[in-house]
Amino acid sequence: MIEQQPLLEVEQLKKYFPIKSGILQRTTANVKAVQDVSLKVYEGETLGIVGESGCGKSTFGRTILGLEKLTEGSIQFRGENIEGLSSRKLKGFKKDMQMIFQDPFASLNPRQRIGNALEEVFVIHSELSKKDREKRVRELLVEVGLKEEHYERYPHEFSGGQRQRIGIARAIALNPSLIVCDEAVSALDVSVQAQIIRLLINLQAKYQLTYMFISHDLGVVRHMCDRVLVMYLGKMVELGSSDQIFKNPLHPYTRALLSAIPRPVPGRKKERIRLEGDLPSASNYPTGCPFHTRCPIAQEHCKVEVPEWREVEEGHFVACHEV
Amino acid sequence: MSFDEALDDKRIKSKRKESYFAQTLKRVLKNKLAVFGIVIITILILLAIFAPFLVSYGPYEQNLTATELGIGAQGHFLGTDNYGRDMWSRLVYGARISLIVGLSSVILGLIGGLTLGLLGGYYQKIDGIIMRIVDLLFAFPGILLAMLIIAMLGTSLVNVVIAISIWSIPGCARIVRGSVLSVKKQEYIMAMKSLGASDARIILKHILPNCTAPIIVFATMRMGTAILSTSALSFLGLGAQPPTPEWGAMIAAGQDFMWSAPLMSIIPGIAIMLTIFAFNVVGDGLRDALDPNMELDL
Amino acid sequence: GCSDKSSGEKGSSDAPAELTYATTTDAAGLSPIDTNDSVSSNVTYQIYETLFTQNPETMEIEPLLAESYETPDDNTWVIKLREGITFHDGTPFNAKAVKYTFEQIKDPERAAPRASLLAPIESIEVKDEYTVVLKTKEPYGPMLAALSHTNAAIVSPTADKEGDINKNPVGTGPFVFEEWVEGDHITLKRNEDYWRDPAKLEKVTYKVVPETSTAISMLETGEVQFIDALPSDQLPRIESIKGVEVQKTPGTRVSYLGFNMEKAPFNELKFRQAVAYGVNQKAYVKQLNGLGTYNESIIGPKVFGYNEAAKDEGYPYDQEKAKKMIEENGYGGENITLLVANRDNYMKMAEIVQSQLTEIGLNVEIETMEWATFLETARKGDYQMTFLGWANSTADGSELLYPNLHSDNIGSSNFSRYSNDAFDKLVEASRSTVDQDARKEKLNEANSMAIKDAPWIVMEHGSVTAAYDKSVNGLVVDPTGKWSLYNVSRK
Amino acid sequence: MIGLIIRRIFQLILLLLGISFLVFMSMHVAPGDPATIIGGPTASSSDLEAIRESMGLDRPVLIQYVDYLGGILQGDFGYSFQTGQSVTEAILTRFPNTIKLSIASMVVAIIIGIVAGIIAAIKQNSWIDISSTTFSLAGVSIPNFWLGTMLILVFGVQLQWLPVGGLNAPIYTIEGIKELILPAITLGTASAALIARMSRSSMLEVIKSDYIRTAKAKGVKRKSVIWVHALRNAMIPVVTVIGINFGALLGGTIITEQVFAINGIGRLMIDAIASRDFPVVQGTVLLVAAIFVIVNLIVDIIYAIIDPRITYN
Amino acid sequence: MEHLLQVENLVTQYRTAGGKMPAVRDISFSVNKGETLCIVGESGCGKSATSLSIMGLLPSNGEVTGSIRLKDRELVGISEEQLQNIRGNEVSMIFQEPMTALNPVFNIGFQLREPLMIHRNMSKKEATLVGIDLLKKVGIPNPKEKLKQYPHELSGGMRQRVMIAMALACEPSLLIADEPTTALDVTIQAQILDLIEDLKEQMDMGVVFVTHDMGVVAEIADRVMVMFAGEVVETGDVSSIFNNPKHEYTKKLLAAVPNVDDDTNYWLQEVKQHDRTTATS
Ligand SMILES: Nc1ncnc2c1ncn2[C@@H]1O[C@H](COP(=O)(O)OP(=O)(O)OP(=O)(O)O)[C@@H](O)[C@H]1O
Ligand SMILES: Nc1ncnc2c1ncn2[C@@H]1O[C@H](COP(=O)(O)OP(=O)(O)OP(=O)(O)O)[C@@H](O)[C@H]1O
Ligand SMILES: [Mg+2]
Ligand SMILES: [Mg+2]
Repeated sequence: MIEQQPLLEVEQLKKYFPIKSGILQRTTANVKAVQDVSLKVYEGETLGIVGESGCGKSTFGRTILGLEKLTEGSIQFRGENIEGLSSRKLKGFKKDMQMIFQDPFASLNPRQRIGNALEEVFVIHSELSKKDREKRVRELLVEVGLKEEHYERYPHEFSGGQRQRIGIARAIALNPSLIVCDEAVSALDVSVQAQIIRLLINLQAKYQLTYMFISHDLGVVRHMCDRVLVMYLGKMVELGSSDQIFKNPLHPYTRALLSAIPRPVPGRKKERIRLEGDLPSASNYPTGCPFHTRCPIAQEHCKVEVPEWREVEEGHFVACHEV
Repeated sequence: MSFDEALDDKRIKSKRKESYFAQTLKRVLKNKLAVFGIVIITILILLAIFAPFLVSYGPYEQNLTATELGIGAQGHFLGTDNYGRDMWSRLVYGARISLIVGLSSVILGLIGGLTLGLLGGYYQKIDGIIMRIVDLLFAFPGILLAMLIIAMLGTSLVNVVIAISIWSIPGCARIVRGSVLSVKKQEYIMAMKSLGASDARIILKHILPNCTAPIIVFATMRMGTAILSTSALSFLGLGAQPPTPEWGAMIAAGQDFMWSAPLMSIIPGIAIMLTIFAFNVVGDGLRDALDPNMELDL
Repeated sequence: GCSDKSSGEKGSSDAPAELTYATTTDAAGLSPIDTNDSVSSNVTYQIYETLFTQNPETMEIEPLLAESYETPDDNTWVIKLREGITFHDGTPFNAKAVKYTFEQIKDPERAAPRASLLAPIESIEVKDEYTVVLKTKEPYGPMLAALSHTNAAIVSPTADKEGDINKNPVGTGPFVFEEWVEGDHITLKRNEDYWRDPAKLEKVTYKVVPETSTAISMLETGEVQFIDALPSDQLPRIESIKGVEVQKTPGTRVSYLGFNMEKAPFNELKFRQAVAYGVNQKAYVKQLNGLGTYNESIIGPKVFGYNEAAKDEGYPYDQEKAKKMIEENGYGGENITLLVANRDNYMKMAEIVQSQLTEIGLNVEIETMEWATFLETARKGDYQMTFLGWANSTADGSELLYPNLHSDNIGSSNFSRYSNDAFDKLVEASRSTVDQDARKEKLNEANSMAIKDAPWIVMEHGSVTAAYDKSVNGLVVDPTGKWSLYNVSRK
Repeated sequence: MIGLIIRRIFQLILLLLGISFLVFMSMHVAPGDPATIIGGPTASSSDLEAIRESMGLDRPVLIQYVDYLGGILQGDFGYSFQTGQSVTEAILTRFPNTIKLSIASMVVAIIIGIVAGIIAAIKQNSWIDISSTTFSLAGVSIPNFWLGTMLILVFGVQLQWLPVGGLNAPIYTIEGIKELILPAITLGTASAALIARMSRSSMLEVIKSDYIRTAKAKGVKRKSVIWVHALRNAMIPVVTVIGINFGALLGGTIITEQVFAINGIGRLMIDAIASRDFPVVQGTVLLVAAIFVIVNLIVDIIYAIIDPRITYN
Repeated sequence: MEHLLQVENLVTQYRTAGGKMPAVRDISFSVNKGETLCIVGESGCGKSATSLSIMGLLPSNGEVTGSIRLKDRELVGISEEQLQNIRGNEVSMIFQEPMTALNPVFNIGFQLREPLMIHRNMSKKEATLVGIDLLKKVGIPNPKEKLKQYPHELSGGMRQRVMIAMALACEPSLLIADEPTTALDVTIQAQILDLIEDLKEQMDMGVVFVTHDMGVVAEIADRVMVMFAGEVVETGDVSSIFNNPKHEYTKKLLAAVPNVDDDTNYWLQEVKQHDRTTATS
C-alpha cells in the first residue's frame, strides 16, 4: 500500500523559541516547542499527528515547511537538505510542499478577493498570463467543490467549510507532493467535516499526495491516516500504524487520550483514565520523562531518566520506561 | 445541493462584478457624514480651480483706504485685511496653496513614515536601528530642522512641504510599525510565506492594505497640523512668502489684529477647520469602506 | 535718616510705590560695558549714570556725574566731576573710577561691544581726585554725545574687579539692583543714599512678557503698569483701554528701503530714482496709526544735524514719473527680490512696497528671513534691496551717517555698500570738528548728498511710544526711546 | 523591569550622543552666526573675528564638538554666548516651569480626551459623539497662539477670573493652580483632541470584545462595565499615543510659554536658536530629548501596569 | 409541570446592510430543572444566537421577538437593570471562546469575586473565600495562588474552568454553555464535562449545552434539539435522536460521525476504498 520511499526525512529536529531578557536582550530561557523529533514520511501516505493542545504540532508542521527556522537537526526533502538551499531552489521546494492552516479564516487576507488570492499563487510560481491564471483558478474552485462565481468574493463572505476548501485549493494549486493539514477540520461540524475529508481523499488518490494530518479529532485520524504520531510537550511519545495505535496503545498518554474520546453512543458508561496533576509548560520543561507529572503509572526513575525511543513491534515505536 | 450551499445561498444574495474602486466608492457613499465631507472637499477644489472667476478683486490687490473691513462690507462680503485686500479672494486663492501644501506634505510624510515603519516592523533585524532613527527625528527640534533645510535648499514653498513632511515621518513610522507588528503575526502572512511569496510582495500586497485604518486616521488628522505648520514656519521666514494668500500664513498675520480685526484670523481658521473636518470624515468613511468585514455592522 | 524719609513718604500717601514694566525680551546683561542692546540699557540706565546726559525733552546735553568740562584745545577734554558721590557698594565715585571704566571699554581683551564709542580717545588721565583729562588724536566732535551714551556709564571698579557686574550691577544711579531671575524678571529697589533726592518709586520690576498682546492684557488687568515700544497694529486696542495713558512722540529712529549699490540694476541712479518715485511712503505711514512720520531726510528731525530743508530733497511719490522712468530705461518686468527680516514693521513695509512697485511695472518677490539669517545674508551683500532701521541712541547725525553709509563700514554696518568719497569726507569732517555749528553744516551737506544719491529711501521716522497706567506720573520717554524712572511716581 | 530601565538608559545615552552631534553640526551649517548677533549690525569684521575667537568658534567644528563632549563628561554644559550664564543654571531655573506646564496640560489632555472619547464611543453616532468629534477636529485646527490669546482675553481680561500670565506662585497654592489653568488648556487641547479620537476608536473596538460580553453576563452594571472592564483595555493603545504626543507637547510649550509669559525651556530654546546661542541650544535639545525618552520609558512601564500580558523580562 | 425555561416563538434577527437577517426563525423549546438540553446543528444555524437571546446579550444590531420565560418571568422586553439582576445570578453563560472571554487585564480573583459581590452583596473577603472554594470545585489546584494570576498565565483548560466557576458562582438555576470545549483536547474536555455533570446534579440546575460533537451529546444530554438554518428540525430525548433520527439532516449528521472504535462499516472507509480503486484503474 505504501511505497517505501521516504519523501521527507526529519532528523533530531529541535525548535526552541527564545525568551529574551536582560540589558542586551540575551536569551535566558527557551520554550522547547519541538524536541528531538526524527521521522520519515513516505510518498503517498497519510501521517496523523495528535497530542495535547500546545504540544508543538503546528510548530513541527511549520518548521518542516521552513516557515520557522529550525534550532537544530536536519530536514531532507527528496534526499536534499532544505537548510542552505539557494533562494531559487527554495522557491521550487515551496512549490512542492504546502500547508493548510489551522484557521482557514485567519490564513486568508481579509482584504483580498478569493480569486486574486488564488491567482497570486500562479503569479509567484508561474509565468501564466492573466487570462490563463483566471481560467486555472476558476477550474480549481470547481475542483474543490466551489462555484466559479465565488471568484469575486471576500473571505468573510464564505462559510467555514467553504473557506477551508479555499485553503485546500490554494494548497493543491501547484500540484505539491506534500501537504501539511493543520487541524484542517477541527472547527467544523461533522457534516462539513465529512465533505472536506472526502475531498482530501479524492485528491490523494488522484495526485498521489502525501499528507501530514494534524488533528485532535481521533475519530477522523483513525480512519484517515495510515500511521499516527502521538506527541506530548514537544516530544514524540508514540508512533505506529493507525491500527497499532488505536488497537494497541502503549504509552499511558495515548491510552488516556483514547479513553477520553466521547463516543456518540448515548448511555454508554465511560471508563476514562483521569489525568491528575499539573500541566507542565513548554517553557518550564520537566526533567526525565515529560509526562511523569501527570502519568498514572509513573515511577521514581521517570522523574530523572529520559525514556528511550524504542521499537516495540514492527513500525510501532514508544518512549516510556514502563511498557 | 449540500447543506453548506443551501445556507450559502441564503447568506449571500448580492453578486459583485464592479471593480474594487467602484465598490469602495459605493460603500463610502453610503456614509452620510463622508458624503458631506466629499461635498466640502469638492467645493474647496472647485473654489481653488475657479478662483479667478469667483472674485471681483485680486488676492494681492491692496486698498490702503479700506482696511480691516468687517463681514458684509460693500464689495467685500468677507471683509478686508489690514492692507485692504479682499478676504474672500485671499481665502479662495489660498485654497490652492493650502490644499496643495497640506496634501503633498502629508503624502510625502506618509511615504517616508511608511517606508521606515514597514521596514522596521517587518524586519526585526533593522527594527532597532530604524526606531532609533525615528526617536532621533522625534527629539530633534523641528525648528532647527527647518533652518537646516533653508540653509541647504533656500526658502520656497517646496521646502516648506519638505520640512513639514519630515515632521510627519516619525509619528507615522511609529504608528505603521505598531500595526505591522500585529498584522505580521496574522496567519495569512505565514500562509503567503509558505507559498513562496517574496518579502516585497508580502509587505506591499498583504501587510500594507491591512494597516490602512490607523494610517488613514493619522493622515487625515495630520492634514490640519500640516497646514497650520506653515504658520509656525513663517516664524523662520520659511513659510509661504508674503503676500501669498496661504491660510496658515494668513492666521499668523491676523495674530496682531485679533483685537481690531478678528476676522483676519478667524476666517482662515474656519477654512482650515472645515478642511480638516472634511478630510477626517471622508477618512473615517474610507476606513470603514476598505474594511470588508464592516458590512455586517453597518 | 534716609529710612525715616521713605517711611514718612509712604505714610503720607496710600499710593503704591512700585512699578512693573513689561519687556518683550530679557536683558542680555546688566553691565553697561558688556552689553549694547536697548533692553539691557533700559535697566542699566536706572542703576548707572553717565558723565553727561541728554535732556529728554530738549535733547541738549547736560552734565550729570560731571560738573563741568573744558576743551583747552580740540584734542583735549578736561572734565570736572561731581564730588561726594558713592557707588551702591560704597566705593567712592572719582576720576579713578572714570578712568577704570573707560579703559575697560577700550580694552580689546574685554571686547566691549560699544568700544567704538570711545575709540577716538587716546588717553585717559586722572588729573586729580575729581578731574579727568581725555585726549584724542584728532578732534572728536560727538564726544559729549558719546559720553552721554548709556554704554559709557561709569561702573564701580571694585565691583567689576571683584565680581561680575553683568550679573550684579553696581552704579551710582537712583536704583539699586535687587534680583534677576533670568528670563523672568529683574527687580530694582530705591537707592536710599542717592546723591540727589531719592527716587519716588520704592521698587521697580522688569517683567519679561514676550507677547505684546499679553503685555497689553496685563496692562489692562493691572498686572503691569508700563509698556513701551508699542506696535502700531496694537495701538487701537491700547488706546481703547480705560485708565491707560498713551505717549507718542517723534523719535530718532529712521527706517528705510536700502539698495545694494553693488548689484545691478541698483547700481544705477536712474533705477533707484524710479523706485523712489514709485514708493508711496505716505500711504505706508498712514497704516501706522499715528506712529511715525514721513520725511525724506535721512537725518531725522530729532537728530543732531537735521535741517528742515532736507525734508523735500528726495524723490517724492509720483507713480507716473516712476512708470515713465522704468519704461524709458528698459527696466520693465525686472525680477527683483526684496529681502525682509520678519521683525519690527519690515513685513508691513514689504507688503505695501511690493504692491506699489508691482504697479509701476517691476516684478518684486519677497524673501523673508529670520533675524540671524538675515543679518548674515545682508552683511555679505547677498541681496538686492531690503528694509532696515537705525535707532540713533546718541541722537547725533554722525552716529547715523558714519556707521551706515561711510565706505569704511562696507562689509559690516554699511549694508547698502554705499561708497562716495565726497560723502565720506563730509562725514569724517563732522566727526572731527568740535564746533557744533560747523558740524551741523557738514552733516547737513552729507545728508543732502545721500538723499540725492538714494542708497536709501526713507520710509518713516519712527515715534517713541509708551503706554502706562494713569496712576503713573512723570514718565518721559526721550526721542531715542530711553526713559528714566528717577522722577516717576504713582498716585 | 529594572532590566528595561537600564537598557533604556543605555539607549538614551546613545541617542543623546547622536542628537548632540546632529544639533552641533546643524547649528554650524545653518545660516546665521552667533558673532553677528552678539556684535550687532555695527560690528566690524575684525570685531566679529575677535568674538568668534573668544567663543572658540574659530576652531574646526569637530574639535569644538569633542571639546564640548569632554566638558559634558565633567558636568560642564558650557556657557551661554549671550548672557554668559552657565547652561546648567539657565536650564535649572526654567525647568520647573516647563515641567509644571507640560504635566498640567497632559493631565488636562488626558482627562478631557479620555472622557470625551469614551462618552463618544458609548453613545456612538449620537449628538454627543458628533460634538466630541467636532471638538476634536477643532482642537487640532486651532493654533496654540490663537487659543491662548483668546483665553487670555476672555478669562484674564474680560472676566478677570484667572491671571493673564506668568508662573510665579508655588504649585500647591490656589494662586499657583489658577496660573496654570489657561496655559494648560492651551497646550493640552490639541493632545486632548488626538486622545479623544484614539480613545473613541479603541473603546469601540473593546466594547465589542468577548470579555465585555462576559462581564455583562455576570450581571455587572453598565457603568462599571465601561469604566472598569473596558476602560483599562481601551487605554493600551491610547497610552502609546500619549507617549508619542508628549514629544509634540514639548514642542508646543514654546508658543504657550511665549503667550503666557512663562519662563520655560521652550522659550529658552527658541530664543537661543534665534540668537544662535549654541551652548544653550545644545543643552535644551539634550534635555528635551532626554525627557522624551524618559516619558516613553514611563509609558512602557504604565503599559506593563495596565496590561499584565506585557513583561519586560 | 413547571418548566424552568420556556422559549416560545423566538425570532432573532440581525440588522445588516442587506436588510434584516433572521438568525433564529420562530423556535420554541423548554428546559426543566436538572435537565440538560443539547443544541446541535450546522455552524451558523443560530445556536449562539439562541443562547445570546436568552441572556439578552445580542450585539447592538440584534433584535428579539417572541417570548422567553424564566420561572414564569418574561425576559423579552424587560429593562437592562432587571436583566443585570438576573444575569450571573439566575442564568449564567459559558462562552464559546475560552481564550478571549476573560478580561486580560484583571486577575482571576477580581473577575471571580465580581458576581458574588454584585448579587450576593459579599465583602471582598467573603467573596475571596467563596472564590477559592469555587476554584477547588472546578478542579484547579492551588486556588489561592491562582486568584492572583492573570488569564494569560493560565492554560486554555484552566481558563475554561475559571469561566465555569464564574458562571456557577451564584448557583444559577440555568446554565448556558456555548461550545465550551471546542478549543480543547479530549483529555481536558472530558474533565470539564464531568464537572458540569457533577454540578448539575448537586444544584439541580438546568443546562443548555451547545456543541457539534455528537460524542459529547451522547455523553451528557438528556434531550437534544437539532437546528438547521435557524429552525428547529427535530427535538427528542437523547436515545431516540441517536437511535431513531427522523429528520433528513439529523440522519446525515449522525452518519458523518466517525467511529473511533470500529473501522468497518463507516463511510470514510468506503470512500477510501472506492477512490483507490477508481484511481488505480
Ligand atoms: N512564536 C512563538 N514564540 C514563542 N512560543 C511559541 C511560538 N509559537 C508557538 N509557541 C509555543 O510553542 C508551543 C507549541 O505551540 P504549537 O502552536 O506548535 O502547539 P500545537 O500543538 O499546534 O497546539 P494546538 O493544538 O493548540 O494548535 C506552545 O507552548 C506555544 O506557546
Ligand atoms: N452580529 C451579527 N450580525 C449579523 N449577522 C450575524 C451576527 N452574528 C451572527 N450572525 C449570523 O447569524 C447566523 C447565526 O449565527 P450563530 O452565531 O448563532 O451561529 P452558530 O449556530 O452559533 O454557529 P457556530 O457553530 O459556528 O458557532 C449566522 O448566519 C451568522 O452569519
Ligand atoms: Mg496548532
Ligand atoms: Mg456559535
